[in-house]
Amino acid sequence: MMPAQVAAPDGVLLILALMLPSIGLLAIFVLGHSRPERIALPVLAANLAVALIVALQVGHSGQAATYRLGGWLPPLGITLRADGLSAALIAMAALILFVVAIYARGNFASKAGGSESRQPMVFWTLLLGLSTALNTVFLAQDLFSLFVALELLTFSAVPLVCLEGSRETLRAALRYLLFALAGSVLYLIGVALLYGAYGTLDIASLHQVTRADRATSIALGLMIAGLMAKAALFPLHLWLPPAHAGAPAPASAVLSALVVKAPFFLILRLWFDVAPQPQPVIAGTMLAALGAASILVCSVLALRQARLKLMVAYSTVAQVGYLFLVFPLVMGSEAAVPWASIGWTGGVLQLVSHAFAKASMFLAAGLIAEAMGHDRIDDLGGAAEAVPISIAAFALAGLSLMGLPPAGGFVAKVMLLTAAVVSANWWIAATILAGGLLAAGYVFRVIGRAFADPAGGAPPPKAVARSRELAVLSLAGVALLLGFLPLQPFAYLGIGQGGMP
Amino acid sequence: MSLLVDLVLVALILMAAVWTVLVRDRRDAVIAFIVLGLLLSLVWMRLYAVDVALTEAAVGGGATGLVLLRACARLLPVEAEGRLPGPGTQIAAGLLSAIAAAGLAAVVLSPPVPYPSLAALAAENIHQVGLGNPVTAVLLAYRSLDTLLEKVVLVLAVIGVWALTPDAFWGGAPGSLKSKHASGALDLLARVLPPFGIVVGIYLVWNGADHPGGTFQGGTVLAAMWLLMMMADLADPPEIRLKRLRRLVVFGPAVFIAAGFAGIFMSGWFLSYPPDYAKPIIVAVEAALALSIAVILGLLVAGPAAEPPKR
Amino acid sequence: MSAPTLYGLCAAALVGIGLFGLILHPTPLRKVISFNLVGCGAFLFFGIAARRGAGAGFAGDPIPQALVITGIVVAFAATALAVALILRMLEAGASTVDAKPLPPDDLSP
Amino acid sequence: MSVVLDAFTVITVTAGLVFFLAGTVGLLRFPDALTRLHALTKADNLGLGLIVLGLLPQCPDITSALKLIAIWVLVQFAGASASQLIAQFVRRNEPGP
Amino acid sequence: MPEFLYAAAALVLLLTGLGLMRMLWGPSPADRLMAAQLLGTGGGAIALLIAIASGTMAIIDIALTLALLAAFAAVALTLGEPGTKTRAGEGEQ
Repeated sequence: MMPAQVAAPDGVLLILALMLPSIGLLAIFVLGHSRPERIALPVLAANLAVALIVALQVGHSGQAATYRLGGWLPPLGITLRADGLSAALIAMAALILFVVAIYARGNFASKAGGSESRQPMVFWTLLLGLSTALNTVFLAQDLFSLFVALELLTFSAVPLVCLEGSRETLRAALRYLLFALAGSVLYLIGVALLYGAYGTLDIASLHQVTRADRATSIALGLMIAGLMAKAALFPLHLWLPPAHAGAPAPASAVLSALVVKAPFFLILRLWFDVAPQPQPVIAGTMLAALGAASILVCSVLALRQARLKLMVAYSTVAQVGYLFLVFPLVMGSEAAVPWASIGWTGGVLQLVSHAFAKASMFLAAGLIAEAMGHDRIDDLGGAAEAVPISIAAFALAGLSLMGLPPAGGFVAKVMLLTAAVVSANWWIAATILAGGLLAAGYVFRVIGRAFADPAGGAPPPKAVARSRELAVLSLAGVALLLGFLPLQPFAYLGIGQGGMP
Repeated sequence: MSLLVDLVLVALILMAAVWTVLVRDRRDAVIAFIVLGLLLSLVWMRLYAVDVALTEAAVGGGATGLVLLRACARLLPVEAEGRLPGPGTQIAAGLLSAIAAAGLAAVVLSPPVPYPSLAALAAENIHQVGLGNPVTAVLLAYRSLDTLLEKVVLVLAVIGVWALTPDAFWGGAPGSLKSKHASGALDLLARVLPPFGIVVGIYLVWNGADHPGGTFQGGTVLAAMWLLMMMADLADPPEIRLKRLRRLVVFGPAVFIAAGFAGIFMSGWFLSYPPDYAKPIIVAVEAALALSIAVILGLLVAGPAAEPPKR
Repeated sequence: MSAPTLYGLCAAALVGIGLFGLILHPTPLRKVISFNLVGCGAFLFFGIAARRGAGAGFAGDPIPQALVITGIVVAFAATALAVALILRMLEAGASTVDAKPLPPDDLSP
Repeated sequence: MSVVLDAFTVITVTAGLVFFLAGTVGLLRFPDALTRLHALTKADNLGLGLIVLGLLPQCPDITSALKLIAIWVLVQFAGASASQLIAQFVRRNEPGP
Repeated sequence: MPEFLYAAAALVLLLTGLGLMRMLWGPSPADRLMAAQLLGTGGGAIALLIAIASGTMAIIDIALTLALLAAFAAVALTLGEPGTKTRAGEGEQ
């Protein structure tokens, strides 16, 4: 099997998306440099450029970009593929990682001339590790490569949680690792069963051949269960709040905004691209019910948190819950293909807008904690004066979580709501509305406290760098801009879906 | 008659597995798990997956066992064994696990006919990479991306383990692996075995191109020899700041990535090899990887730095 | 019964036993060991797929064999990381490592 | 010729099996750890030695035969060292017999 | 001849299994240390018998690896011994 076609330039970019961050992390590791951010920032900038070019090319050509590793055709070889959805998501991930990196210079910039120190070295290498992992998750077309990508994600994310090294963060990291490993191994069993049933792991090939039989259902059931643990879907969410709240702010931002989205993205791929259609209604309803439980339970828990970062972390579980509402909504829609339905589009938009909003929120929470010296919500009085831009960003991002106009979360939630009403899933509609109200409760609680007078005897707030505040605001701004998208399925996200070229 | 071997083997494995989970003492559980690993390598042999059998023997019997035993030695005085949950939870856990096992067993009992396989496709193309061992062809050619990314996983694992170093010790050496009790037998073993082991390790890597064996198997054997020398106090765990050490860790992945990009220029695709030079390139990449794997596995077992760097 | 089927049933049992241990044991080291048991079961499923797919002059389909080798490596790395975390946690002074939920005020900002 | 070699194999391997059996009986019956260790190392190594000896005529090529011998030497050496280590362990951890 | 060798392999496996059971149940930790040792020799013998019986010479390499690492496992096991107290809880130096 000689290479059957000449490598298209856009295809090579997919390789760069995987390899650039890997090379960057190896370089930081081997150079033992005292200033690792000097390698990481340019690499992440290049990664952003690559992702944007891929996204533009996909939009321009109206076709998915593909690359066959080593020229080997599936099912023997592995294919990378950027369809509209993947291209949008790698661009999203690259942008958030880049902005977080700019912000993180304030946390993990090392002094000139010093020797290598632990936290900067670990943070910057693992941030690049996350970049490789996310790009692989979004681009790989092979179920086993996706397993390796999930492991890349786990190995990059877990040490970030306990970067600080306190007992509690170590414990949170360990619990995260155990959940992630259990999830991986369930996924792996599913991969083995699918290979045994079909003799291929290529998603496009599987799409053609999957049957609705016992082996396939058990395989997909195990894989989805494993991914649910990684995506922190209720009741497998226990690991997430302490892990995301214990990590340093830039790490929390990436974990909440991007890392939990990767397993959800894979569930989406399994559900729409691998599983035999149509899916059993009961399975979709069960996922949505767990999503609804996540929204309600964790929103209430978020309301009751005393610490800002824990509140934001619980809000992540709730907001990820929205994503799982998609499955019955798509089944109930009359659109010919899932990606032409507003339920599917609303879910994707929720994924993207939550990513920007939550990244902004965690970074803002980090700045607020730096300025005030603590993150107790009740004692945040005076924060609005001390870090006005961060509070503004927090509020703007909060709009997205609540689903108020003009935020991106508004469009997403309205689309989900409409889909729920159209398909007569009234309980889903009610959950979406209740989740919005609860989110309003926990966001306004913070904003309200921030505008209160400072408590007597509190130490004066410390100043934080304006550039970092602007980075936070820019992410909230993107979340807001997404709100100006029209309320309809986007042709872009449909590019290359469903095994089409 | 050969089925008799299989039946006995399965019975022993199930016994070791139940023992691993149910035995009270932590260290006994680890030992039972090591026994299970060795038995599994016999299973892989019965399944004619010799490459996997070698890997399982090296990792299950060697590396994983050592990591877990070290942990036991350090945990025993500190951590209580922990209390098992109440009977309700136990029954629920048992039921859930039994359902999962029953479902999987049902899948096993109804295999598709004919059984799907990529063996024919792998055989058809193997001449293009000039290798005799189809498993190596999969690892280094057909599915080389997985192998490459797995090496990145290993480097990340090293960083993750090192990340657990207390700040004051950053750059220093991992805690000594040496046995608390000096022993002439251990000393002798650690002097005589490594030369054997290094020969076997290199043989496995070299042999892997055409016969069962390969980078990972060879690398693990090399790592085991290094660890043996560390345990006998013939070698010290290296300081993690050492540039030389880090170059060794990165060497294999770097060569692999470089070969990948070279492929774009030589034959059009990332990680493709020009047919005439495929075998030498692959063997070179394998040798580099084996070296890095040996160092990485040793470092993963040695753990985070436990003393400040020496001046 | 053919050998692959026998080992397939063995794999199913290993997964069940490992899952039971994963849920049953409160201490992380035992959970890690149980995770490895489930992993062994998962690998064996690839193994029977390989053996049943024998053909073209190979005693087994090489693709699943290669996947298992990658899987074993990754599982080892995961075990090493988990063990390092457990030990570090003890050094940091945790008296017990039971996975109890954290009290909300236990986290410093 | 081949019949003679086959007979040699059967006899030697059977003798090896007897030593394995003896070793196992010793393991099951001997009263304390040190004597059990004795049973284990002596019987098993002799058993393996005889099996290797019996298999040598069946090897299709000289490399395999050499490997077989190497394995036996390795097990002899490693087994001796390991049983030393275990014996030291026994002495440290158990009040003397 | 293969039939005989397979039978021999099964017998060695059975004996090794019996020995293993003894080790796992055995009263002292030292018994468990011997388990790995036993599998090194027993496993090696089984691998060799099957290699010749099935004509798969590559299996000899498994025996080689097992033999090499059996000693390694024994060292690791003595390393895993608790340095400060025995299982019975009495002090030990």
